Amino acid sequence: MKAKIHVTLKQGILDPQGKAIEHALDSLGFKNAGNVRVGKYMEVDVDEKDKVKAEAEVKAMCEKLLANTIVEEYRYELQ
Amino acid sequence: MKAKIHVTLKQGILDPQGKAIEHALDSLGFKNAGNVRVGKYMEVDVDEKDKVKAEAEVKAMCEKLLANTIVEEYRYELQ
Amino acid sequence: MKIGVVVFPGSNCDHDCQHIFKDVLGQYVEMIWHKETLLAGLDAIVLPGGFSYGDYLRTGAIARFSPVMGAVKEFAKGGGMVLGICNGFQILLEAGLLPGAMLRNKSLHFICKDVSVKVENAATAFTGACQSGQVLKIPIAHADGNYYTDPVTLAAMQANAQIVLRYCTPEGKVTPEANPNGSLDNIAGIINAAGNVLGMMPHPERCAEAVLGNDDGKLIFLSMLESLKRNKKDLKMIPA
Amino acid sequence: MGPVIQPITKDLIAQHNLTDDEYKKIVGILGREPNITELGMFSVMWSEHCSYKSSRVHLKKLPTTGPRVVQGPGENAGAVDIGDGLCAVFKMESHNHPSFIEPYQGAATGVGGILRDIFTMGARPIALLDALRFGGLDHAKNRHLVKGVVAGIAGYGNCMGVPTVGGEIVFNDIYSQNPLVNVFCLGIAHKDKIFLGTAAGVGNPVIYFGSKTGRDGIHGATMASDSFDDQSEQKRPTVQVGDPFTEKLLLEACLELMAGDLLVGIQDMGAAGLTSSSCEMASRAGNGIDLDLTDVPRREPGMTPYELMLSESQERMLMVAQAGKEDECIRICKKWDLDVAVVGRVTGDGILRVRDQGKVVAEIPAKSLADDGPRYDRPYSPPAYQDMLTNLNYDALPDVKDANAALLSLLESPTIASKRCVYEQYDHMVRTNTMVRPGSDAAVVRIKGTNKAIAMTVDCNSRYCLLHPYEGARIAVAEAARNLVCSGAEPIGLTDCLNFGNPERPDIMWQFVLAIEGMKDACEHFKVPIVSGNVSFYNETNGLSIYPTPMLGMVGLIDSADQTMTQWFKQDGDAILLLGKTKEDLGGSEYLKVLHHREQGSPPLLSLDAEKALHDFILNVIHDGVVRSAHDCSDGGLSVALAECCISAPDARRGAVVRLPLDTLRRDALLFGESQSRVVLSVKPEMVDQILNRARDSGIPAMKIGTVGGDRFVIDVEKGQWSEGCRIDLPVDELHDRWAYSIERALSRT
Ligand SMILES: Nc1ncnc2c1ncn2[C@@H]1O[C@H](COP(=O)(O)OP(=O)(O)O)[C@@H](O)[C@H]1O
Ligand SMILES: [Mg+2]
Repeated sequence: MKAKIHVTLKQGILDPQGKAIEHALDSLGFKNAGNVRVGKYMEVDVDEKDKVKAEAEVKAMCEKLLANTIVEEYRYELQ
Repeated sequence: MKAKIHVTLKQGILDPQGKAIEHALDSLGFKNAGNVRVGKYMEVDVDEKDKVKAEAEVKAMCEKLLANTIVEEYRYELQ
Repeated sequence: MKIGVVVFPGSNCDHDCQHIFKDVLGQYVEMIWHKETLLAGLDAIVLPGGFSYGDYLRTGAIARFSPVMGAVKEFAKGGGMVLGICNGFQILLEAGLLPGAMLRNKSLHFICKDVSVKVENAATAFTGACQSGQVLKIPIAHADGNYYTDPVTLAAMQANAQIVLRYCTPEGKVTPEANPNGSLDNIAGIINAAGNVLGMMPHPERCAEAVLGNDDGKLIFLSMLESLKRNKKDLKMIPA
Repeated sequence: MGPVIQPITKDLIAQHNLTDDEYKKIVGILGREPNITELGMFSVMWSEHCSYKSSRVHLKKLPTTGPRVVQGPGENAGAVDIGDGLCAVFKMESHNHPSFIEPYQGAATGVGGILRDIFTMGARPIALLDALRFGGLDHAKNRHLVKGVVAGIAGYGNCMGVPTVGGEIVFNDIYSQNPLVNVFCLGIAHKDKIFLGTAAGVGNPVIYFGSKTGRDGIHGATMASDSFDDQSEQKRPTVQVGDPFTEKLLLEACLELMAGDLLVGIQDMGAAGLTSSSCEMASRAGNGIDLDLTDVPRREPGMTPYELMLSESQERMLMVAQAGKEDECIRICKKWDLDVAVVGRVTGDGILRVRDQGKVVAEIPAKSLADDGPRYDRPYSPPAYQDMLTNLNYDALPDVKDANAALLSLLESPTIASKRCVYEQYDHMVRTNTMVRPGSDAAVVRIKGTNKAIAMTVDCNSRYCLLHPYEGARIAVAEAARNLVCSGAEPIGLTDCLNFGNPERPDIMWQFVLAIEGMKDACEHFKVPIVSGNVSFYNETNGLSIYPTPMLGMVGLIDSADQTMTQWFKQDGDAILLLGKTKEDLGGSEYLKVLHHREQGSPPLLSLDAEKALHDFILNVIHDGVVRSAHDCSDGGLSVALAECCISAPDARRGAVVRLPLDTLRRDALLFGESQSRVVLSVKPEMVDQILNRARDSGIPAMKIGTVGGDRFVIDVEKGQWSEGCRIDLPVDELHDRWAYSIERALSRT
């Protein structure tokens, strides 16, 4: 199975990257663009047929390594 | 509208971050995990009701700024 | 000579480049704010190192849209000499003035240390004062210096002798162990086909004074000045 | 008064870490009950972190004056005169608690904070040093902390373009739950263009600039004044994220603002944000400030006055401009893409008055907030366990048999091993001033436009401080000075960062009081004033305190940059000299810890007179140009110092052949004991007699102990009165490999 994982900053946490990109888009003339948030996207192959088990594994990976749960939150899909 | 944009390294381009995470997952005991790819995930609010126009704008943002198409590819959804 | 040093928001080697040209080499230096769009009377332009716009999206990605970059492109198109160091190199890549792209260092870490680089082409305007094959000790300081380009472009650059500097051992051997960041073909510096735009990851301005224990980098700047002088002479010889 | 009338309950008072007496004092000052905003403001300003309530009575004892002192403690940073119309502005800060919660951002924002302290004074920062303490690398959590902290320091400092030129890292399990992240910064300013945090001139505008205000770090200051327990997790959402790019813009904007004749005073918003910057500036000038929150730039809608006043969002500043110069100030801030707004005026009534949407939401005498916080002379007494720590029966410890193995273990011990894999992640060369990079006794940067150079070091042996806080603190001062002297620099000023446990415990307070006494005596003896500093208490988790760690950052001046010295051997055939006397000093040594697993005994006895004489002598011979290398003996003693002389050069390694008389010493005391006031020199062979004679004339024990050269490291210990001799004989490459890659190897475990 393939896990698609999104890790984003929690609400309220400063996102300097997003701010810089927003600024750049604006000065490039994309006046309609706003509220940019930047996060990470990861794909991981999980060699596990059982969806429930695979899900538990992915969740553990996120908690332990892939996301810094102090400032980030994560979500994932399994396919 | 909200654009959800994924920027990932092109196939065939070495992804040292992905490799490092793969290695870390392995030594944390996630033996089922493999083939990790890391990319960027961005959310941008686009103040444009017309879906076609919005799409053209997002595509232009990606081409011009958000992705470096020499090494990266992008995809986006509009909601 | 009159050298322009561009200041992007987040540039942090701008003063260092100014210092070398002005205080060490006695040239006239103009600091160019990134919002300027007219560049007049300059003999060469330097894009210095640093973290333009924090390098928050990709290195150099936002800086290349700074207003000044249009003028820099014009300047380069007209044959003007442009040197990009570290972040300056990254900006040149993003701006398309040089081919290829930068990826994260293989180690994923920022690396600051002396490396050896081999002068593969000593016939450029930036390396004329070096011997062909000469090994220079120059520090690097970057997190994204892992150069990449497609095989076709690489072959063309090789055929054109556009690969000017390559990471090597102190003895001059170009080996994988001597490659600090995973750069393709050990590339440390490349020049455009016309020969007037050079990008390099190592910082020659950090080793151009004996008081800092190493002045290998001075050769790059001396080369530039020599070739500028030569060009000026050529210009004068053209009948009015 | 405030928009939401929230009754001030006992619970609320306790949640704000205020005691009943402190609360009564607040009511007394106001002549009424505070509202919630005011309670919050008092709680942060009267926290240990901001008010120094437990330390102030003792800090007063430290020597802070001297002919070079331009600015002593009390401002954002201290400043000492370095001639040529310039002064060095420096300070050290801790960011221990935030770094434990989120190592990357905690360390990064720590760097951001200390940088602001320096550039608010009108100084361009030119060097950073980091002093770190972690638990052992065999625990995954500690490795995670090390990696995160180092990456955070690199991430912020590198982007700012300020080189991190040195530091210190010590590993000890006592720091597992309380790592220390102390960052030192030095900048250069024109002596007559130093800016202070003062709100002088009634009617002058108060201008906010930098980043927007968000809900970050609300109550960071009270968190830094609180011990950790298992509930600390709940404090997590208060983590602040650093934005070094904005700080770089802030730095350039500040220096541009200061170059014009625009400002009256300026202060960064550090701990306690808008509250501390406004009330401290007002109080220093004996004025008040009328602050209107309506125009404060904000990141999120719906922020309350409480949140706005207490937010610790990073990269923000407050300036008081000359009336009429607002527009020029705003123009410069906008040029640098910063948020900026006039948010108030200086008033003559001494009151910090805060308004929001037209309503007054807080009204407090500025001086009461900033300076009239509680002061405690807390009880102190030595802990019951102190004797157990110092009493050590050396007869029960077998002397070293395999000296080769012992040396290799020491070189490999992470506290002694090379920190290269750390400092290679720091840009230590940007600004092109770095003459001596990390890896020698002190870092040296030249001062452009002069002949001068500045040397800097951070030091503290906290095990010594545990075993004997007074001796430990004296040794910390002596060692810092010795490191500077070995680099060719005359010590001229000091900053400190005093990391201790819970001051409400008499044993911790005892450590603190004795450490201050020790620092005082040593500083007075060496005539080095302390011009700035920081106290970090409550470094304690579940009742377990860190070792007392009075970290010192010392600054030295090299009048002529070509007199700069490094620690490594330069030339085969040079003679190796040892200055200073080796005694039976095993107590508290790294050797006892690594080889015998004991952190016990009495630390070495330091004679301040002998130490000072040594400093004067070393400086003399370095300045006369007769020395090729100089290295002080510290952790691991003489053999480690000699080994470092052989293997620490950035390019070439060299061997050495050394012969040592044992006399009445134990072998391990001779090889690995940590007697103070010792330095290893290498000199041209023909200079040996001259130097030994000069040493004799100065009353400094000195002898030739060997010769540089070859590819082996050999120490022959001759038979002594009571013991057999022994021999260290190892390939230099093996020493190097053990030492150079130890930390990298340890960190690469996952
Ligand atoms: N965290 C660090 N960051 C930068 N440099 C460091 C760090 N830790 C140690 N160093 C450098 O490594 C060298 C050795 O450090 P240390 O053993 O503490 O020296 P000393 O005992 O002489 O004070 C010094 O040059 C020091 O600056
Ligand atoms: Mg030392």
